[in-house]
Amino acid sequence: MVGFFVVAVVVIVVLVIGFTKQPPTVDYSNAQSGQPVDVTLQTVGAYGSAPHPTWVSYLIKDPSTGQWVHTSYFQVPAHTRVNMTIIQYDSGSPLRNQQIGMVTGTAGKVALLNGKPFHVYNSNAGNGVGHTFSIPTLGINVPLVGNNANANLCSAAPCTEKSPHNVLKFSFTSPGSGSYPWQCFVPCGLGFLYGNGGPMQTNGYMAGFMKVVA
Amino acid sequence: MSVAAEGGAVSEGSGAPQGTDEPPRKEASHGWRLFAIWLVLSAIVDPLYYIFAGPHIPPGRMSSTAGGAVFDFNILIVLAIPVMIGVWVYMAYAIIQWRASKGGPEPEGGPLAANNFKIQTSWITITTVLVLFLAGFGTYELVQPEGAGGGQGPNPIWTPTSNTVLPIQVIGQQWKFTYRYPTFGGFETTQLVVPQGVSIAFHVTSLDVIHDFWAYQLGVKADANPNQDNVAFTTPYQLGSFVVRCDELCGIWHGAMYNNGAVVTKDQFEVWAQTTEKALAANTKLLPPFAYTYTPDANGADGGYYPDNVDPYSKVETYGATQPGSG
Amino acid sequence: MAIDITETPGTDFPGETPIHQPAMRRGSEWLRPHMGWAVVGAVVGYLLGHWFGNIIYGQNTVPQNTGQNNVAIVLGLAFGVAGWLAGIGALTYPLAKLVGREPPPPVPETGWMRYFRYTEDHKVVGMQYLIGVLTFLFTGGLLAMAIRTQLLSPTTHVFGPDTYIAIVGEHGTIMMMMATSAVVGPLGNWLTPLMIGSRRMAFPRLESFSFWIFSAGYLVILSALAFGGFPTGWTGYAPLQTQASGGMDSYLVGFAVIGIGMIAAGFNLACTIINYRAPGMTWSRVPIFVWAVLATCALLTLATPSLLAAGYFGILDRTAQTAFFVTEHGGSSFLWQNLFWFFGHPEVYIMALPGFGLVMEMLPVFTRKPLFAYRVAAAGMIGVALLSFFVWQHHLFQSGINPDMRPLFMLTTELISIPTGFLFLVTLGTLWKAKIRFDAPMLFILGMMFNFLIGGITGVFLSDVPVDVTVHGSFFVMAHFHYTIMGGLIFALFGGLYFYLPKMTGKTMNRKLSIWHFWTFFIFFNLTFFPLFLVGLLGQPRRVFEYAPNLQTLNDISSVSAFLLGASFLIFIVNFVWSQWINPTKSPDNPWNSLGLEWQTPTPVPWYNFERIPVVNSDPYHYGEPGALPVADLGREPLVTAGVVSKEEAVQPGELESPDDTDDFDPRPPIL
Amino acid sequence: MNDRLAADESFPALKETPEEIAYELRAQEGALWTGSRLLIGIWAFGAAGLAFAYFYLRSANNEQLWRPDGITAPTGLGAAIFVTSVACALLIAYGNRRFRSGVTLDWQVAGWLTVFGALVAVGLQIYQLTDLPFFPGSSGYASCFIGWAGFNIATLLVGAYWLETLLARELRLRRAVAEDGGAPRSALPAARLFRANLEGATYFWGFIALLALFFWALFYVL
Repeated sequence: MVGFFVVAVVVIVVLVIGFTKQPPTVDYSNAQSGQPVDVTLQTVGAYGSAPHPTWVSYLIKDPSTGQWVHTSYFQVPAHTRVNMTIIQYDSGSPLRNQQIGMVTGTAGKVALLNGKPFHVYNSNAGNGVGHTFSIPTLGINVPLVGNNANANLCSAAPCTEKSPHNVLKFSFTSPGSGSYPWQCFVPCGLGFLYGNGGPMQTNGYMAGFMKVVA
Repeated sequence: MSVAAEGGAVSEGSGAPQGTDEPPRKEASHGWRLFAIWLVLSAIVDPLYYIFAGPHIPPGRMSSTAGGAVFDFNILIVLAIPVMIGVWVYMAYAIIQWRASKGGPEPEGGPLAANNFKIQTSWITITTVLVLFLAGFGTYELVQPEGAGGGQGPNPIWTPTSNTVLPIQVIGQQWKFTYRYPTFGGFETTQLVVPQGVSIAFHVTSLDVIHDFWAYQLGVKADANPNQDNVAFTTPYQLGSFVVRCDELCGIWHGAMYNNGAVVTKDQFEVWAQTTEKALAANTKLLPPFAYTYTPDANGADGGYYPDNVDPYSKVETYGATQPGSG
Repeated sequence: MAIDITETPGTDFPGETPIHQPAMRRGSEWLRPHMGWAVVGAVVGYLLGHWFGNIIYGQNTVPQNTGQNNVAIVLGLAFGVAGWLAGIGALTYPLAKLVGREPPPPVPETGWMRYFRYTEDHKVVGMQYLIGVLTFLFTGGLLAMAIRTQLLSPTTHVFGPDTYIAIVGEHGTIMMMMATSAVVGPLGNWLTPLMIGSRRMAFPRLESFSFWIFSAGYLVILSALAFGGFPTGWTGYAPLQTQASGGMDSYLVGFAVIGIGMIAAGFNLACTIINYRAPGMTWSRVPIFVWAVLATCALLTLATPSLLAAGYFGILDRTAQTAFFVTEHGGSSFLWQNLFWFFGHPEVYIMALPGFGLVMEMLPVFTRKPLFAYRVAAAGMIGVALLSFFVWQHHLFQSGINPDMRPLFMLTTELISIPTGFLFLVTLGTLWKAKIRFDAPMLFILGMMFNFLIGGITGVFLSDVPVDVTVHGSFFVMAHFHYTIMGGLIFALFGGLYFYLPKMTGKTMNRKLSIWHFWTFFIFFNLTFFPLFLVGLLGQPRRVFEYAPNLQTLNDISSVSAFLLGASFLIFIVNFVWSQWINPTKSPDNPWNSLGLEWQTPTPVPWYNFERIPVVNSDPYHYGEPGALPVADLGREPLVTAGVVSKEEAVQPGELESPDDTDDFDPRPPIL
Repeated sequence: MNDRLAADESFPALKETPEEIAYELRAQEGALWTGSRLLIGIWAFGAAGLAFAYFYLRSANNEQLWRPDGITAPTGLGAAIFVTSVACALLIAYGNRRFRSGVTLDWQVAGWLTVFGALVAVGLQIYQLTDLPFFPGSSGYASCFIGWAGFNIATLLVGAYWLETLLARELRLRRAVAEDGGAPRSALPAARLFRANLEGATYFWGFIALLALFFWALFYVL
């Protein structure tokens, strides 16, 4: 009897710990107030190691150590200009819905692709779009233009700038404090129906939160 | 369960003649007392509800269909209140009056206590009448305001009487809604703006799994199915903003799949639509031509749920361009 | 009756025949099949299936790309279930049958180990089901509290959104699986033979099978968490289902496994009720609970195949890459919805009807009055069972199919409230001028009536298409079905447990704790779920991890009450453990002074239930009738004298001699 | 759990009267009758799910992908499976007639042939699955066909298993009932239940034949 209860309690505790486990948060909110915050992300076509080596993933650069962290949670201060840099190491394809080929919600409604501003990207031309960085509640959407699929692409995170990549830069002003879901809208879950399973539906890969703190 | 009260009341009302071989005096009193309590309470609570709570029932009266739903809801509540009062009053009465600790006579068994034909038939009759009335009333309310705002599939049978219907396409996708305005060049946007006083046909469809377009204050709800045009009608009456939510579980971001829409005057709408059409022109020409359904691509951006050498795709255009992985 | 007492040969009761029996080859207690071996079998089976799945499918592109092999998971789970059944010994006889063996003569199991075995005693199976159902219930309850924890705040996330929908799906599925067996499993199996005056079930092995596959279903559905959960909720809508990760396989296999168990349980109970009624137990004397079980069995056996078909298609879509539910490959996303709800709506009544039956069964005992309108009640439950096959599309009012059918389905849905309303005709009629004793079961009955009224009436709102446009898929629906299932079925279950546990275990439950349990349960149940009607009406969809900030107060009331509701369950557990094990009080044979046949047995009930097969005189509701006959002649009178069995038909003692002593053939009727 | 829950097991042994044995025997026969019909009902509802999928997808014909180019599964194999199933059902029906007239040997031969035939049909069905001209996910027809193949295999295996257990049991019963007129005639309980069981199995085989006919028409003819 007692043993049964002990086992039950242990199982429940383990489950609760397992359930409440979320990806780590990379903290950008320690910057001096009023100063813009520089956030750096990268995308990789295949994370390369367990538990899901074949899944695409975002990684976030820890500002204090300069290390790439496998997570999709980052924290920025409220009402501050956020300068995003996303290094795209993945290939691209035509979009299912070209509507997300448009840059919205960023400063000037543009993003810089390797330094060149653009507003609408034709995903049917060139290398297509690999992912998007989107915060739907803030109306932010930036297509991450893909690399040539035939190039020698990076296949294990974290990627270094030696691999082919595109750099996208854009800025927006962070809203009031809260927790804002951000995600990729390109169905990049390889092998899942509609491409929206797996990494697209798992925190820490292609979905996460931008936490804004006052 | 619907008509417990009426039936309950009748069972009390006609409870009097049940024990004809007994002195009927005391028999009758329970029934009539219950009936009186029920009548008085219902007569008080029903009008109170209708006058004070009725006008404030969500989702309000922003559109024809929302108004219809609220009216229907109120009628149902007005019918439900006496039923519930009836059952609860009866139960409370039984608990107080017929509890064992109060002593009292032993209950009577026998066929009369087990089977009172009159009460049974009146119960069945009353519930049946009420249910048939509700079904008839519900049908009328469904047919009357253009299908009550529910999704009616590709060939709607209850359509608005007005000649000018503004079509707006709602495209559900994991995990957001986008809207196309076919009468304005088919631009696609994440903003939903609708004009006041114009009948609107929402053509709801999906690019992947099932979603559900729920324009809450407009009283519109229609599933977004892949490859299916699901039409729902409404006519907005009041200006203001409304909430759009996804109402069918569609994966991780189901709870975050919402945005706000706005009802504006007709003139404002024209201005908004034409400006947006211009602003989005560059992107609009990259979109596939407007159609009521688009064939989603079962494969993702980089191919594969179904193997590439299977080729059912070639017969139809998928939304966007042909995916490289899908042959 | 093939059960023979090998231990007591040669008793010289007239007519009792000592027969030759092959010596029982009983090994050590621990080597015979029991739950431990089942666990071993399940693990071995899972590993074997997984390995096999990887061999045959591992090189396919889908597992290569996703890193996840659905075939291996499905085969692993299927083999695991088979291993579980083999370990418990469920497959021994079906295999022995292949060489024509008669079943081994069962020896009544004794001792606590029998609760971990594959037994043929319906009372043991009933107790197993009770523990099983409570395990499901408490697991689902903990998950429910996890959900309410997340919804304490509109924007702060205790769980990530992916974990949250996994929890939601797990809670829904576990609870739905539990609820299909909540009353029929423990009480239906335990009581039915006693109520109809039978010594046994028609197919006792099938009955035991239904429990052990039910328990395997628990492990399968829990395994979903190990594979990352499933994102579809308990309805499993495709094509989201086809897209989902490995947890979805657990859902599909789990529902299939539970479905097989449901069919087996319903099949056995239906055959038992139809054929094993004691002499004199005519259809108009059958206890109302048995009618409820019979109506439920019709649904269990005939609606569940539709679920199995749907699940089978789902598994094929996920493993063989067929396209039943994928529109652009010639399938249809509506197909799952239709098949699932064709099962799903009768399933709602699989849950509701036994609750009705139980309430109506217990009520006369506490009112000391005959059951009012017995025939209407029985006809009503059959009517509900029939009509429930014709209402499924009311779940699809906004889905965009068959708009022209909507008035029809609105009508059938509202029509079903007529027979459902008979519950109130019966209960209110029975309360009329009664002498009500407020013991714990009676409190639960009244609580059930209170809750089910709200649940039922809101059901009418949902059936009305214009109102449904607003409330469909919102928390309003959620509150509605919690009022009917939890407020109805679970209240009836606890009432039934307080009522029948003294008979089932021979120990009375503590009265004070029972009444505390009722009041906390009733109050916090209503405080938890009533606000959710408003939350739904104010526009909160189901299964969301975020909601509008203005709904926080209502959600918080609900959440806090939910935790207290959880605490109320703890009172039950404390009461159960205290009254059954720590400080047991022996119960008299008939503590409630009931007329029911099941109460006329000694406590604890002998494994053969009745010393003589009873001859039934009347229905068990003749309260308040001083001169009424006892419900049954508990049978000193031989059946021949009662005119039930002709002399010619009765097997003569001589016939039972085995013609050949060397054969291990038992000439008596075998247990099927 | 501890022992107190199950403490009292000191009941008098069960002493059945012959009348009670007879009464329960009748109940058992009845349960077999009810059960075999109910099983057919259960199986029919499962098949109805498949038929519903067939007609639903056929009438929806999404993307004109119900059955592109009128392609079917290999018809020769399909016909062979269908003919084998129906022949088995006819054979066992004939065997059962012979059994009722007291000729157990004919029934045994017909029965074992039926079991063999069912296994052959299962084998053919599996072979056909490896030899399909379409990918499972390529059309509605393809999906339904895969579904039917699996369902058919399950049905045939259940029918074969049921019949096999009866055949084996009859062999084992044979000595015991020999003096009493053999399995077809004996009044012994085991023989009576055996006959009730056999009657159910025969009905089930008739049902298998109907299913085979119905789905053969759906998948190869229509």
